[in-house]
Amino acid sequence: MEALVASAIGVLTACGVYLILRLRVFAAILGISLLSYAVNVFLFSTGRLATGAAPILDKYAENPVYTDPLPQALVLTAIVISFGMTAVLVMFTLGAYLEAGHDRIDMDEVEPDIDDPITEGIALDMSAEPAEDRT
Amino acid sequence: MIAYAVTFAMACFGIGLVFSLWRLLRGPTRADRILSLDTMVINFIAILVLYGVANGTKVYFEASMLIAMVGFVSTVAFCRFLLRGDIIE
Amino acid sequence: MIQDIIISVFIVLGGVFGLVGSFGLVKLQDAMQRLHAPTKATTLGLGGVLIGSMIYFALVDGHFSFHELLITLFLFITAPITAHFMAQTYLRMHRDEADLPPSGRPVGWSIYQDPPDFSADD
Amino acid sequence: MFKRIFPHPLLSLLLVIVWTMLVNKFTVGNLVLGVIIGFALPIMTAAYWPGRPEIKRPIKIVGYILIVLWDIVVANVQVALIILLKRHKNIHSHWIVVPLELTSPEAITVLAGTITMTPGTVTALLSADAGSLLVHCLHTDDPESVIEEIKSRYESRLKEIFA
Amino acid sequence: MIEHWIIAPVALPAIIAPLIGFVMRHDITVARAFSVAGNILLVAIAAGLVGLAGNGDVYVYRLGDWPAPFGIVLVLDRLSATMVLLTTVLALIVLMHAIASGWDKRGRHFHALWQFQLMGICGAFLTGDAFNLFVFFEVLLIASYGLMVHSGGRVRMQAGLQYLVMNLAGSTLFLIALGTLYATTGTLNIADLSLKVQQMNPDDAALLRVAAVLLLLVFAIKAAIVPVHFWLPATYANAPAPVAALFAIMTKVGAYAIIRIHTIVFGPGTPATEGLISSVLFPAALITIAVGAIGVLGARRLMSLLAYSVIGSMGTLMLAISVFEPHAMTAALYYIIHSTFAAAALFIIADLVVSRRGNDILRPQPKTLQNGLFAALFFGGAIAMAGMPPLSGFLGKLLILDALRGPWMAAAWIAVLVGSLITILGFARAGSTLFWKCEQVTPEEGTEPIDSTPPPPEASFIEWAPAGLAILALAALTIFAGPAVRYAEGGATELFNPASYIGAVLDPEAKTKVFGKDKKDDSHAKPAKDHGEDH
Amino acid sequence: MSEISLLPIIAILPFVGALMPGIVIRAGRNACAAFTAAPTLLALVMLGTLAPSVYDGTVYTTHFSWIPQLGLEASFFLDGLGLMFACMILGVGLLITLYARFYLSGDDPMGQFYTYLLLFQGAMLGITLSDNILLLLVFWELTSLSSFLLIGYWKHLPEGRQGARMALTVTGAGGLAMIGGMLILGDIVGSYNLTDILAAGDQIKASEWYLPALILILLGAFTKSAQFPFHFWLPHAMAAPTPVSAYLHSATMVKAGVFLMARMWPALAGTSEWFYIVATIGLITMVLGAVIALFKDDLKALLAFSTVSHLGLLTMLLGFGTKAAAVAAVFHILNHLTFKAALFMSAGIVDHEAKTRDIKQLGGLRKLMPITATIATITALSMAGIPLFNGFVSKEMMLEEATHTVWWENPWIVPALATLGAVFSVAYSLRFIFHTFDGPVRDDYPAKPHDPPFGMYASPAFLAIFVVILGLFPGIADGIVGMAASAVIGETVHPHLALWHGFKPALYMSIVAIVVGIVLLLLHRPLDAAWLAAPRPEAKRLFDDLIRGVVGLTRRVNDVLHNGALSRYLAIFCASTVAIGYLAYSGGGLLPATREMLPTPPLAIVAWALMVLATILVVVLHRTRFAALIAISVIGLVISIGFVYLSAPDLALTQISVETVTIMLLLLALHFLPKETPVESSIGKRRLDGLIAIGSGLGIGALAYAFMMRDFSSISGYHLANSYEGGGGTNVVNVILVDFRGYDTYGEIIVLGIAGLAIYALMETLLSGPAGARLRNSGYNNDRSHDRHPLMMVIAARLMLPIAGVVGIYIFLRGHNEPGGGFVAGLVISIALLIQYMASGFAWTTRRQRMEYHGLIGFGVVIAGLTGLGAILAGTPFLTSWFTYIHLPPIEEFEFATAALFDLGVFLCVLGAVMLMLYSLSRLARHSGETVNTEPMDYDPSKAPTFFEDGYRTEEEGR
Ligand code: NA
Ligand code: NA
Repeated sequence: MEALVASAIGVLTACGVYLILRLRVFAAILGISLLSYAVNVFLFSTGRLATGAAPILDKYAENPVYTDPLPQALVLTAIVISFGMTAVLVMFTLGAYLEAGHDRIDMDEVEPDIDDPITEGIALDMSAEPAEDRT
Repeated sequence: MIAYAVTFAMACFGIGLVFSLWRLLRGPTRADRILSLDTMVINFIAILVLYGVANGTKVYFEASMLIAMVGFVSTVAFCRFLLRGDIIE
Repeated sequence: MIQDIIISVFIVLGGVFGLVGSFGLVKLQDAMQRLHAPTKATTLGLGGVLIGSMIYFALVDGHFSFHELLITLFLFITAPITAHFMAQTYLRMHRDEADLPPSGRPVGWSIYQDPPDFSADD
Repeated sequence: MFKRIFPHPLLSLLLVIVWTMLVNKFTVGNLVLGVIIGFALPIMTAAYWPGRPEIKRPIKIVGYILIVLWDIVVANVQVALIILLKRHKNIHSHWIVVPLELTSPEAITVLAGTITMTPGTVTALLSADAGSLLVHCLHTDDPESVIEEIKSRYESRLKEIFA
Repeated sequence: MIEHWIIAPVALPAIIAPLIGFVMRHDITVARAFSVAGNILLVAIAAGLVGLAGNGDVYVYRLGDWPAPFGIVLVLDRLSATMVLLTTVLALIVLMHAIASGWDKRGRHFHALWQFQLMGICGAFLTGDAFNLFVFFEVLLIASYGLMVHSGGRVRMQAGLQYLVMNLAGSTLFLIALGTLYATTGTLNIADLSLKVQQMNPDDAALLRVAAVLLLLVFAIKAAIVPVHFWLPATYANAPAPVAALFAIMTKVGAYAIIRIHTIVFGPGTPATEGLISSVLFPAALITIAVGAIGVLGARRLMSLLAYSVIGSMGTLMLAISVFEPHAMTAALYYIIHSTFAAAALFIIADLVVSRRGNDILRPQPKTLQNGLFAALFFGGAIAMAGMPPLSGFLGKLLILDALRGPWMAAAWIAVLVGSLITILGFARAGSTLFWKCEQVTPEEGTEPIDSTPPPPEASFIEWAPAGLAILALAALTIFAGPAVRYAEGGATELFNPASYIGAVLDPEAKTKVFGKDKKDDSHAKPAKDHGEDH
Repeated sequence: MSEISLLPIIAILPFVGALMPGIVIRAGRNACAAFTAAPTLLALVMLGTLAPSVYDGTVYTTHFSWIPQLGLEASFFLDGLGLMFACMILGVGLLITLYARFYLSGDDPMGQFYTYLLLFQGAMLGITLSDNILLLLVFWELTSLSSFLLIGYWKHLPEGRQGARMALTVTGAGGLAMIGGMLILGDIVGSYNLTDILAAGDQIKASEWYLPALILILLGAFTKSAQFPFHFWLPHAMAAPTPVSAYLHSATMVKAGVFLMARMWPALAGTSEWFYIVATIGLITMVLGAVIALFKDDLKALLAFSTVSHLGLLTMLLGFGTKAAAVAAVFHILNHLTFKAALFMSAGIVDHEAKTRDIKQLGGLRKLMPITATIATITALSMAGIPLFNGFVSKEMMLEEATHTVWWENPWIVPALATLGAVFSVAYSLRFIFHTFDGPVRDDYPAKPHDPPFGMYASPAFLAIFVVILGLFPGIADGIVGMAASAVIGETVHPHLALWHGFKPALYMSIVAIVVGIVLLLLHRPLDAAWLAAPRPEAKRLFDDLIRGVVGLTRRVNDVLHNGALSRYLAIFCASTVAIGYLAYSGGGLLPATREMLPTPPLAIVAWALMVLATILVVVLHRTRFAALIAISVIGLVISIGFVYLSAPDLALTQISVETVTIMLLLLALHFLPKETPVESSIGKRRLDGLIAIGSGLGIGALAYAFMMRDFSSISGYHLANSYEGGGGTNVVNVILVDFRGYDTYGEIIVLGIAGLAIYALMETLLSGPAGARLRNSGYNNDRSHDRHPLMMVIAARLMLPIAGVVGIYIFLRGHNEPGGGFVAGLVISIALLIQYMASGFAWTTRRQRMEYHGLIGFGVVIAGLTGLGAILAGTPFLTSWFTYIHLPPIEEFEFATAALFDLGVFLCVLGAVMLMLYSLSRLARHSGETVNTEPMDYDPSKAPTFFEDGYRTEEEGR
């Protein structure tokens, strides 16, 4: 089981890292999501794995075994925080897209000699998903 | 006997997961992918319930219920996205 | 023993239906056909498992539990809606209204046509 | 006045039942709490449910549910057999159009849901004026009889239940 | 009772912020009044805390009344008290600028985010728990994201997005590091971590060492150390000016965390990580100085120039930290205070200038009103940042150079001194372009300001007073360098003798300095119930 | 007033005085000058009261603590050398103040000028009076800064700005080197006090750090005193107004280096290193400066190179390391001050009156401005080293010392070069006199020259008198030179300065210098032509090219390094994380695993495969974004199930509900964003990224595997043991969240609240800016479903909302003991509301909205906070929970815990934040110009007319 979990963390991380290195913000959002999955599982696994040992006290159980509750609490906090962050990220992505007219992650210009006025003629694509070929 | 039944049913739903996965990867339409996700949700709920039976515990009930609820919401949202583009309008 | 058998039967039947539903997802060739399999067979499969579980906890564990009923209720409310939406999605993306039988009404099917406007009458 | 306090009495009842099923334990405390919830939540959500579906014969609901449950079980076996045994070319799918006599949105929804939940048929679309249903039949050689069965077995009962 | 004030720097803004954000969000005047009043109150509280910690006592505040290491504790020592005071004073000055310049009106929720930002920073400084440090990092980060894109705009949005993504990656790494730390030690309390890490068998310390360097990297992102500094120039250069000025403290949060964690937990003499941190941090600091200095000289925009100067100052600071030695740490603590005010002063002044020039491109333009006043203020800020006398930058630099002896000396000195020279040159060129060349440019020759809006009228006293105040703070830091260094020395000594810190946090008997008691001998004991009764 | 406290007052007076000019300038230019002169005069008078005892050998010291930890003290001391320099600085300062009053035009901001002047004067004075080398460094750098301001005083002149920057660069660089040297010196001696250091000469010279310290300190001195090869800045500093040049380049700034060498003489001089570095550089500078000076046509440039030459002379003398040379140096310092300051001021007068300083445009001024000509002639003759003027005396002494000097076993090279320097010195001095003042009166001066008012020539005239007196009776300077030289050498000397030294080689050398000098002047025209034709490095161009090159390079570095490519920043971040992590890992050991692996059921492998394939699918499909989102959902689902399996039901609940809301947010955003994007990165970048990604994945996976296979002991045993008794709950995770670590949760909900606020604020900003305009102008295409608010969905939502509400309440109430809690409950309610929003749309639902989302967040945060503060009122720390069991018949006993109140805060905050986020995102879409619905569903058949075969009729009609 540990090997499965560890390899899952590895795959999530690798794919997440690959995606955050792409040039479009949405890929980065996907990457960040994968990374936060990875990190949540990683953090969770620091309490070591156990089955059938949920940390919910049961006075009827004989010799109850409970898994480490602390990492779970930490992961909960981490999940919530990364949710907030993702939400902000999504909004920033929209903001940058609406302002700049593209969703490239790299900046247009870092040290502009002249701060050009915003490029005109940005067409927003707010349509529904394009229909696939109708058969 | 129940243990065998549970194992059998788990295997069934596990294979069901594999089938759904195949549909997820294969597509070909986006509706198919949504459908496969929806099927996975149901398979997983079944597996959770079976797991509860296997362990004689009800700790997993809330999870099953919530998964059923959010599975619905995601499916609808995905569909609405494809249908209208804007899921809340 | 009998209760074990009953429980097992429900669970096994549930598994079978679940498997068949998912199998339909793979086997059926037409997207509209595929929609039938999981929305129903799998749901029924889950239903079987839930009933098995309910009996199990009632008879074997001694706690009668309605939780499974609750999940079933949930699924019964939601499954038709999801199926409906998936069908809509598939049709919008792959079928023109002309491919479908006429609605028999002055207006066509909802995803292709706006609803009749009676605002002038109100 | 009554409508303001109990905007949806049946919903209140349903919520009390749901609550009891959730806590899974019959105690006075839970019941009190359940009643409070069953009383409060419909009021809180009443704004989203303007108007109340008029239900003439609530008793008939039980009968309807039992019929549908039975149909689900029976017809599911048929679908399973179709999936398992029939080859693609032997599956004769059809689109059928079910003209509706029901006008209550709640009733239409229940009918459409019933059609979907009973195997072999899926409600795909409503007409834009909600006057007819487009139903997909997985396999039938007589579409007209399916329409007839839907109308007689479900719609007629629903017409009795809903005003 | 007095110990309850330790929670005030967190709790006060956490109450004020929602009130401003939700109750007063339609009335900017009331929001301003509340924000300023809250900030003044915070300064007073922070000053009290500095006094409290001044004699070397370590105060521990047990949140939820749970004993360490099981609950979360706040720890007030000289270092954390100083950082809180620094934060609040800085924030007050910058807040005055934000209000005087009207920046706070250019978007929504400025004051609420501002208060939350303060809460996050103070929380990060006060906490004695590693995971809680993460939480407050996130609080301060998310508030900073909001502030960063305050008032919007294309370049700012893009820069804000980059800032956000970079820090999200950093937060992810933070969790990985914390997870590894917990997985190897089984604890999260900093004092307890210190004990556990000291006992760690060096032959089994590979994972712990990874945790140590990953944490370092996380903090290095905040502190803008090469090679994870890349986010800073675009962020600082494009943030709203008051926010950039407040961000002067943000890099210090990273520095603080390195100081706290990598001295108390992984400090010198730890068998498992001996020499590891220095060997990574020292070369990074050297390169950071170079990158900062090069950036200053090569910058084409005033805001970028200031941003690079911040990087350079962080490099210098990190150089002092990286040797993990009390004298150098003393110097580092002094330099932290200095460089915070210097950066803030410069960003405020730059805002005064830029708002009147219409842009921040370093190119001659016709001179603006009050050229001389702004030139004088800029000169003050620049010499402070570049480390020229008479302001505290020079003293800070001397302190650091004086402390960096031994094998570090040659490389460190060359980096600091050459870096200073290049920085001085960069500032001189920029100042000359901004304030001197304009004397020769007539309006026709100059480039048209981008903003076609008429330039603002002459800055009133209230508008330039915050900039003056920041410079005055630097002057005070120069004149009272003796007491300041003594306080810093006390803080540094505490860091390298963590026994008192650890003792205060973990020893339940240390009642005189520790606030909060064990649950067990609690007078208001909770009813002891047979657990599971209501199952 | 006690003498001890006078020193710091003297040192601080100019700085205090620097505040005055800016204030009194409004009272007029005379007042301004007077108020500038006043502190100088006062300081001079104070110094005068101390002078007699210093003359008698008393050394005054005062001491103030500044940074004792560093060894930086505000210590001042006054000895002979300091007194001489201080008097020079203040005295010339007074003269310059007077001169500048008349020199500056009405357009020049005089207040600024005097402020800078006093700042500079204070810095110089500080250098001479410091008894602490760190303090000396402070003043040293201050001279660089204040001279930068003075040189750049005429901001409108590019030469002024460039000259100022050049001076700052060169002297600043030297100053920084000197910091290093001084710190080493302090390290060797163990003190930064000058008195200690001067007393520890032997220790210093014996130290292995002697040479580095010497070189670094000399770098400071040489740059400041414009020694070769750093001499080039000085002529360019001539762009400053003449009073500045006269002050900086005669008595003060450039003398600082010489002063420093003199000051450090006991500590550093006397070694062969000292000799070969200092004397050689001085010699080269002296000759080079003199040669160049001859070919300068600008009066001030000529004087500047002459200054370079004379500074070289002084440096050389100090470099000789002999007592006699030191005496000569001290005397020449004094002499140079007198004639050079006067010469600069004369040149300034010429410039001021004739409006040109170009020798080639001048000549014949003797008749037009006789007073100026007289002053200039006297002082220039002194500069030439002509007998009867003071320059002759000290130059004789220099030549005398040169004859005694053996350089690299060569006895004639120093005297020969010294003579050569003297030759050129004579030549350029005479050129200054003859080519400016002699010859016929011209008619093409840019302005008609005449002598200036008395105030303007008073200062140079005063100095010229000194030149003559000291030239005729050098003995009167015995005392002061002896006093200063004693301080330099460190032991008492009694020099006997005389006009006539007898027939010594120096005399012959002087004669040769004068004769050959005159010859050179006569040959000036051909020599000048040859000089101009000869290739020679143009220092200014080289420097400019260097700076331009460096700036260009830094720009390129900036552009390349910080090019705004976040993808690359992140790649570097990831790669360095992996590398540094591996570095740390490989440096420590790892003992063998201690845990058995858990069994792996086949279903787990299926789930694993599902997740891994979905993850890979995300990567493969990341350009077709919708499909990627579905794959993301699958991952979230598997992870939730995994959490359930691995005993973490709370995590599963949270994960799955957060997951859903996140997907909603992403779908809302995806609505605006491009649906698909092309392949943009090159194959190389993709490969490299892939490599980095695989490295990161392997690293993290291996890390996780390593610790999962090893046992550890955790503090969480305490939480398990105390959760029920101390926290009142059986769900330990929840008790940790709301009690043990409630403070974390407090922070966490605040993060969410801030997220809601930030998103809302950004939305408002966007809508009010250009983005909003663009949004309003953009339209939907019509290729989308016409089913906006489907009937079935609306009906389902009506049922789901209250049921989900019940579930939410249940999850909230059970949280303390069973999986659940405020957070999940908040999300459940949010999701239920979301269903409502999806069904009936934003506008319709919002109109019926009774909740104020801002208020919910605020209320939640405040409730949580107040719960925490309530504990303080009870005398316990923030967030201390309290619980009790309440029994209300017939209802069974139930628990009341403040932790539940806290959890309520969590619930409200989560609900508010999530809804505010969704609200903000969907409000953006509202602005796209769509109409909004006024009815909950597209078409309500029960309210509409019924359809009959002939059309629609109302129900009544139908019946
Ligand atoms: Na059906
Ligand atoms: Na429609």
